[in-house]
Amino acid sequence: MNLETRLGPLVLQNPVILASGTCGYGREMVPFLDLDRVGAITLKGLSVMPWEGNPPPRIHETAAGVMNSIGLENKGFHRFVQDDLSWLETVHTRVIANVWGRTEEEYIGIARLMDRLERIDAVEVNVSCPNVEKGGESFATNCRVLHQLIGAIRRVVQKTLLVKIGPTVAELEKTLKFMEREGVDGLSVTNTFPALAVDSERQCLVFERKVAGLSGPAIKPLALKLVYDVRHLTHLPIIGMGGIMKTEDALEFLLIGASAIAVGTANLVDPAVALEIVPGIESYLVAHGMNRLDDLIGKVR
Amino acid sequence: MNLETRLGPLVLQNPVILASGTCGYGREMVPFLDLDRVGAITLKGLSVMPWEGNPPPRIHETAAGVMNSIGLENKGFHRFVQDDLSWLETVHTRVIANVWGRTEEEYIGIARLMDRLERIDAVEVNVSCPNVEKGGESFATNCRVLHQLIGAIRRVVQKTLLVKIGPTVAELEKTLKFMEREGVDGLSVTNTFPALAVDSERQCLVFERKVAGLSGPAIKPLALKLVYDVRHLTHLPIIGMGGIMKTEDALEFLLIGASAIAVGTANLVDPAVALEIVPGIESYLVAHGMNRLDDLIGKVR
Amino acid sequence: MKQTPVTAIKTRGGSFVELELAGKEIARVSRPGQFVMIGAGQSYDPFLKRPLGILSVQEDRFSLLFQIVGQGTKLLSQLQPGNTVSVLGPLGNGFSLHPSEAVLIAGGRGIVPLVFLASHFQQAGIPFTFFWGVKNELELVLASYLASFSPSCVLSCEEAVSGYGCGTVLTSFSSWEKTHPLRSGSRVYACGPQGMFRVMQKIPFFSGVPVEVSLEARMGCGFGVCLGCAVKKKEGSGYVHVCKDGPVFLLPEVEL
Amino acid sequence: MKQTPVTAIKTRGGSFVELELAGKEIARVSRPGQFVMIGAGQSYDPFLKRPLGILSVQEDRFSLLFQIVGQGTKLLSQLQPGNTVSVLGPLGNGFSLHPSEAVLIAGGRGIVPLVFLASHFQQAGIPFTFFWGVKNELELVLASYLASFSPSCVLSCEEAVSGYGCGTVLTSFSSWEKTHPLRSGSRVYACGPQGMFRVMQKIPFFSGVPVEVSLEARMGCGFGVCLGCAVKKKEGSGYVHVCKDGPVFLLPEVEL
Ligand SMILES: Cc1cc2nc3c(=O)[nH]c(=O)nc-3n(C[C@H](O)[C@H](O)[C@H](O)COP(=O)(O)OP(=O)(O)OC[C@H]3O[C@@H](n4cnc5c(N)ncnc54)[C@H](O)[C@@H]3O)c2cc1C
Ligand SMILES: Cc1cc2nc3c(=O)[nH]c(=O)nc-3n(C[C@H](O)[C@H](O)[C@H](O)COP(=O)(O)OP(=O)(O)OC[C@H]3O[C@@H](n4cnc5c(N)ncnc54)[C@H](O)[C@@H]3O)c2cc1C
Ligand SMILES: Cc1cc2nc3c(=O)[nH]c(=O)nc-3n(C[C@H](O)[C@H](O)[C@H](O)COP(=O)(O)O)c2cc1C
Ligand SMILES: Cc1cc2nc3c(=O)[nH]c(=O)nc-3n(C[C@H](O)[C@H](O)[C@H](O)COP(=O)(O)O)c2cc1C
Ligand code: FES
Ligand code: FES
Repeated sequence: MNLETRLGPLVLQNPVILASGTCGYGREMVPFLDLDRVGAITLKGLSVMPWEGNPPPRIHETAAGVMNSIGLENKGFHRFVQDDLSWLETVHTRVIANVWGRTEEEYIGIARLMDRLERIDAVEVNVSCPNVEKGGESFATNCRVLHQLIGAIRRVVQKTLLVKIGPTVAELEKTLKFMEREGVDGLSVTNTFPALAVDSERQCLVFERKVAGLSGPAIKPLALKLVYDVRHLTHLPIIGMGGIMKTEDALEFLLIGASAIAVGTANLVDPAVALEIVPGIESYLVAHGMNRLDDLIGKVR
Repeated sequence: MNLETRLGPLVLQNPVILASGTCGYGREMVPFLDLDRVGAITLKGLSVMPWEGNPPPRIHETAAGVMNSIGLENKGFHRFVQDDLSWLETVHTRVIANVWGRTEEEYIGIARLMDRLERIDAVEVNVSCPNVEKGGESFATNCRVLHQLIGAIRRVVQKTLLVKIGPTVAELEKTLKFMEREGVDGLSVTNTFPALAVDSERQCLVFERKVAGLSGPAIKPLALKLVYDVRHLTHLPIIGMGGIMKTEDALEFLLIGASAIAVGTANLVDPAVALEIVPGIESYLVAHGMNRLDDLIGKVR
Repeated sequence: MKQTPVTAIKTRGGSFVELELAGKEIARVSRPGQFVMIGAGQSYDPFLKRPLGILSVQEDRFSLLFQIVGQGTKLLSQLQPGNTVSVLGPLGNGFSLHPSEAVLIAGGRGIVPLVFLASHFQQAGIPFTFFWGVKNELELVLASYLASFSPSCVLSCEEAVSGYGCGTVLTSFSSWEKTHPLRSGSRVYACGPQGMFRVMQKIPFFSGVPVEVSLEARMGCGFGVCLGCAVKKKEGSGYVHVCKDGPVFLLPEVEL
Repeated sequence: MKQTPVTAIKTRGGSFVELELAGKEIARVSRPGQFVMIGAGQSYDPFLKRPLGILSVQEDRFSLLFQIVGQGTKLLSQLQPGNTVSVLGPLGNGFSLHPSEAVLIAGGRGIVPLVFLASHFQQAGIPFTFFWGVKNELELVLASYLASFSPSCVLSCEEAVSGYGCGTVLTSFSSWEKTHPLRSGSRVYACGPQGMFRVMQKIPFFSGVPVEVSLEARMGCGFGVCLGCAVKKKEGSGYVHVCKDGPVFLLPEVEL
């Protein structure tokens, strides 16, 4: 059975990826699953400098969902290289570096640094962070700023370049066309959904930053809609994600045209679940008389 | 204890409303709850002419949510008057008529008809329907069309006028300011979220119309965010809704500034739940030493 | 919402479960063909209640019989006496109860409302013949529900099983019908999979006699507010609603 | 994911439950101060697993002791022997195990990891004194867990209860400490509510001796990937993570 899939130049042995922020820098997952058997892992979002993230509480449960306000805490590029890189060289899975910055310059800086690391197979740009230079509004919500950012990053990244979008991307259609022209290799769809929670006992918002990102099964129907819309607006390959907990969920994304899928919040609850989904997809293909993953991808229009 | 609340000129004895499409024309609820004890009921969306709605399946369950593609099926104004009006005259609760049309003219037509019925206390305009004259795009997503529609309806409605918006309203801030100027009395926030489901066994989309509306607990964190955003953009009173299942959920919406709340999908599962929420809010006020609902509304900024 | 205690639960074969619930009111007013909406847990998974036909009523209890097919019925199958569930009902219309003679045609789990109906006919002294067909031997465990009607029953199994007619319930009905002319005022009552109803719509015999069918549909509420349970009307345009206008319809009314 | 069978479950008073689970591996490698993440059901409500400290280990089983405070612990309390749960662990670091002498200070359910630690000290022949304080009489049901250490235990209750020191665990410790100078190489181990730790940070005695505290925090994963369990560092900026860097920290390390 051929489970291989492609994201532009990047070939994955199977379409199951671990999503950024839910599998650390890979090593934390070792007690639970064999990293070499997933299609790829996506590292926790990294910036050039370490970033301490948001004050607690950072996690809040909702009905079939999780809200997080981690605030992109990370150890910074240099400590990542020190602590994790040589360990990552001992595994054979594909590694996608998720990167972000508070300014365009920071974005370009981290993208360039990652591009130079041999062990990194692709760079995934998280465009949903607040732009500190332009008043804190997210890069994703201002079309002009976003396009300039993506163009600039493409110029410094030789490796596979993925852009991770969410539900708040400005002028989706225009932005997708722009990314095609600039030579972006693929899209990760979707990041978390902006959401709010109120603590009625203490009469305050649950999160200090007010808004936090909703993920998990609650958002799956919304994520599927976004992937479906994006699929019909561009031919760029898509990593579909949002609430995938089991094989059937993954199949839904693949059927509507995602070339790969990522498991996020599900890893928190069951860090081995990706390794149930890989054979799950395989069994489905067998049961439906298909002999390659490509027969499945995009079968539902 | 004073649970009274106001939506512009409309005074409700308590803030718990039954949402449109989840309590029929009122009568269907009688076996389960005493309508006179809720703040108001909102009738299933009505148009001038009967409308047959979408082919089955019309309902699909998701994690902590329900997707529906009823397609606004309704018996039309005249059969409503024949079948239900005289019965509605026997109850004392406030009655909100939810209305829609496929053209601006149809909207104005139904709004005017409802405005003339003594038993109707307020008209709620559902602006999320496809505009058949303008290529089927939803009225809500085109700013100019939406503004013209609302202005025209305001001119024919003497009663309390509520506009029901959802997550896809075009240029939210501008539209809210426009509604203030036009003299809209209040907002219902939110309608369902556009979503997609795939049947992986049968390899097709679950719904013939592809996209369906997601409601229920899954959307509560997103609905709270929308209500919070709207609250900070306008002083118009808000009926908050989206995933309210129990008292604590209702309190979250009231705390961030909704003047009333509506129970929707929860009615399908437990049609008496509104009558648990009314005393639930009352107990909360007592426990927190408040003696009117107004002390609670908007306490969390 | 109000909770209803489970008074007994019995597994029937691998995939069927009979669930008995306390409920004086439901036991008192339910009529054959009606159903209840039942919730398996307090959690949101599954979110909606499930429609299940009423199998029988006792003094202050009533029974359901269901097949485990998904998450909802699985959770229901794990209930224990003493647990409680939330129930709405009885809902929907029922079968008409005063034919001069009746033919009952059930496929698989469609046996449920017809067992209730047959008990009524038995008590009321209305003559009836009960045809029941199953796909395979496994479903035959349900034959015990027909024991008390036994001389009036014709059982068939699509898989060859000794002692049972081989073929579908409709083939065994058709051969019976050739030698048993129905008297005037007779009615046919049917419950089973959609495929069975579709075949019935094509068999001329069923155009000549009133046929009441009990339909299934995905339901949101079960009591007429959500309009989720639409089934296309045969004549004209528009839909009927299984929970409110049904679940019992006349066979020619609905597009299947 | 792999399921772990429940081997025993006992209610302690109204709101505490001891849960024993099969698990050779966890029993073999767990150290006092470590915890497990445990999921109550296969459904999404609640969605996340819950962190619970390890109370004790036997040959091929281990025990947890928890207080019912919300939906997750409520569902756990309803488990029956034969049911299964999903468990990750043992997780986190543990207490240091080789002091010359130890003082254990537990508030309420903070007793859990310290009972495991005290058994270790008892076996290893390390002298210790176990201070345990509760808010009210109800929590005193847990006193049975201290029975085997009894001569070394000092119990107190904030509500007046005959036979118990009255006041907080810290008042009873403070009066004891005046007459019991600790030898060098001694360590203090504490687990309890945040308020208890905050008071300890202000009591000068605890600056003169190494104090290991076991913290609680809302957790997403429990194994270091989500960064949800952040607690502010005392010195400098940034956060430590309770699941990975803890749950055991030195008292001066963390901002409480
Ligand atoms: C009026 C009425 C009476 C019924 N009476 C009985 C009964 O007495 N005994 C019995 O075993 N079943 C009965 N059913 C069917 C029963 O409601 C479904 O089997 C049940 O809802 C499935 O729930 P689930 O969560 O286990 O399965 P799901 O996971 O929801 O679905 C599993 C499979 O069952 C199908 N299904 C789900 N819901 C329905 C439905 N409402 N109608 C038809 N197919 C459905 C799905 O398409 C899917 O293929 C009745 C249905 C109706 C509408
Ligand atoms: C390392 C660690 C070890 C623990 N060991 C034990 C133990 O041995 N015995 C025990 O009874 N409890 C222990 N706890 C606390 C336990 O995890 C929580 O009580 C539990 O998660 C509550 O879940 P719930 O669904 O019942 O309550 P929820 O509905 O989630 O919450 C109910 C209340 O508990 C608070 N709460 C929830 N989760 C936590 C948490 N992780 N930490 C602190 N407060 C929380 C909430 O703020 C809320 O006020 C431990 C926590 C940690 C982090
Ligand atoms: C705790 C947590 C941390 C996350 N951190 C990142 C991150 O650093 N960068 C990023 O692009 N996405 C991050 N995400 C988003 C996920 O990668 C994923 O896009 C999203 O959660 C939706 O998928 P899911 O529902 O399967 O989790 C994070 C999500 C969670 C829950
Ligand atoms: C079955 C169903 C039918 C609905 N019909 C209407 C309608 O006719 N008009 C309308 O404005 N909203 C309609 N809604 C939306 C609800 O009134 C409500 O805005 C939405 O479901 C969010 O609230 P909830 O999560 O509490 O259900 C419908 C919702 C459902 C589930
Ligand atoms: S199921 Fe809601 S109207 Fe029939
Ligand atoms: S709980 Fe996820 S990192 Fe600690």
